[in-house]
Amino acid sequence: MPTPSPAGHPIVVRLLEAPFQPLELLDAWQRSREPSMAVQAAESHFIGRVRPTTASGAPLEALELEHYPGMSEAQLQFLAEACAARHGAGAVLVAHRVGRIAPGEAIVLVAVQADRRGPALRCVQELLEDLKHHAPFWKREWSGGSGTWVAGNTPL
Amino acid sequence: MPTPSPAGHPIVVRLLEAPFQPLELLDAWQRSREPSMAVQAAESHFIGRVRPTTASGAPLEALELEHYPGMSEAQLQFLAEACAARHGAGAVLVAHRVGRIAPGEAIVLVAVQADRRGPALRCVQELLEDLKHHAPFWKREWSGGSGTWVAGNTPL
Amino acid sequence: MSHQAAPPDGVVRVRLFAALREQAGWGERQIRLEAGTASAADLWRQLALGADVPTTIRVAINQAFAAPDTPLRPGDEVAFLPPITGG
Amino acid sequence: MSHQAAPPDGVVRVRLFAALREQAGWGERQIRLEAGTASAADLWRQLALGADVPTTIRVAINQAFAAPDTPLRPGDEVAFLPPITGG
Repeated sequence: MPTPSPAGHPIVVRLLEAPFQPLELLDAWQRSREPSMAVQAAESHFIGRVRPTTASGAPLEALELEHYPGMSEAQLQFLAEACAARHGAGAVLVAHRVGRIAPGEAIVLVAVQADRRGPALRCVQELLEDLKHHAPFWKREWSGGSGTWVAGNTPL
Repeated sequence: MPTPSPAGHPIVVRLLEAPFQPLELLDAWQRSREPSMAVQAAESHFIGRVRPTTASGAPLEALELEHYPGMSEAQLQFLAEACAARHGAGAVLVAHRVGRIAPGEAIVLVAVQADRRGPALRCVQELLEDLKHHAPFWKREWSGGSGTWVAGNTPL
Repeated sequence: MSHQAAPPDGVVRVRLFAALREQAGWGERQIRLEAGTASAADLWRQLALGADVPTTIRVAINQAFAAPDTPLRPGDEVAFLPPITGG
Repeated sequence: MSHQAAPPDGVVRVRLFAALREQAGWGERQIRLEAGTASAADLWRQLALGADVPTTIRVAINQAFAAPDTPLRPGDEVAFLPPITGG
């Protein structure tokens, strides 16, 4: 279980090797937040799931997520802190799967609490883009028994 | 329990007179979606909660939510359908409290599933603004035993 | 104030909400349209709610937003809505 | 490939990931810096990974992004990262 950041913005980062239920993670995060802080009026989430087809439209057997252990956690923490500070968000949760992920399974979860809806919504959106471009993760699509490294991120 | 829209975008609208747990509503909504549709790769949520203070900074006893029964449900449905169509979203859930709401309780929940993150994120954000301006709800803040109608929406 | 399932000819149901309801002292009335009362704006004057409908007040006819000068028909439900503060 | 807790002087640990790892045929090496190998860009050439580091490849030194011409110190962990596709 990652520890909250010593900075003003409590950040929780989870790197997960097994399937996870986003709502269960959100529930635990909300409970962990409640006693410590005043009510945050706005909370926004994003859940990304594995598509059932490859970029070229073939049926996907699994998505493989390679990462750079150590740096990936540190980068997620850094990006989340920077985003929270930029928007004045009160708390951030980032969860990211690694390893072999089946179609339909959750691959990423971002959640932000803030005092107003603008910062909460914008921080989720920006952090999602940040981690797609600046956290060391690489996707390989497995289809028909062979793996293909994904060349780039899906468009917004 | 509201029925999904006959249009292409399944819309669920809930008007709630008692406190609700957003994550429980999301769980039921996700389960209701799973058998019927292909995986939607992107899902975004927003939860709004009642602040503990009034607009002028006094301690809030409760927020009272008056609405126009009949028109409020119809408008939420209309706004959600329009937003889903505009962004090509696959499914929308809108839940809104009415009546007397205690500080910290959830007042609004918006959730959108789409094939990509852009439409999911944008539809949540736009629908939230739409319902703040075009659904017949009125907030009254109760503090020190007296009620004051809220003059306008909080800034983004 | 009366509640009738099918209002007679020439009668509309008027509804006020929130601050507007409290200022007027009533929330719902069945109103017989006077001669010359053709629109929600005319009704606003007939009910002595003011001269013109303020631009901050929105009109709904049969639970859908409508322009204040939309012609009224017997049986219509006309609502005057103060600035919305939901969400 | 050797795994030593404290690499000797003049040795850096090099890591490759994803497509880059597979193209090179290895993912991790301890490398003794040759004379004239002062930066990650020099290391890229020493390892015969190519001439210049392509602009699509990012460099991390001790698990933080760094410019390819950042001077290396003995004991550094240098990683070459192909285009990121997370999230």
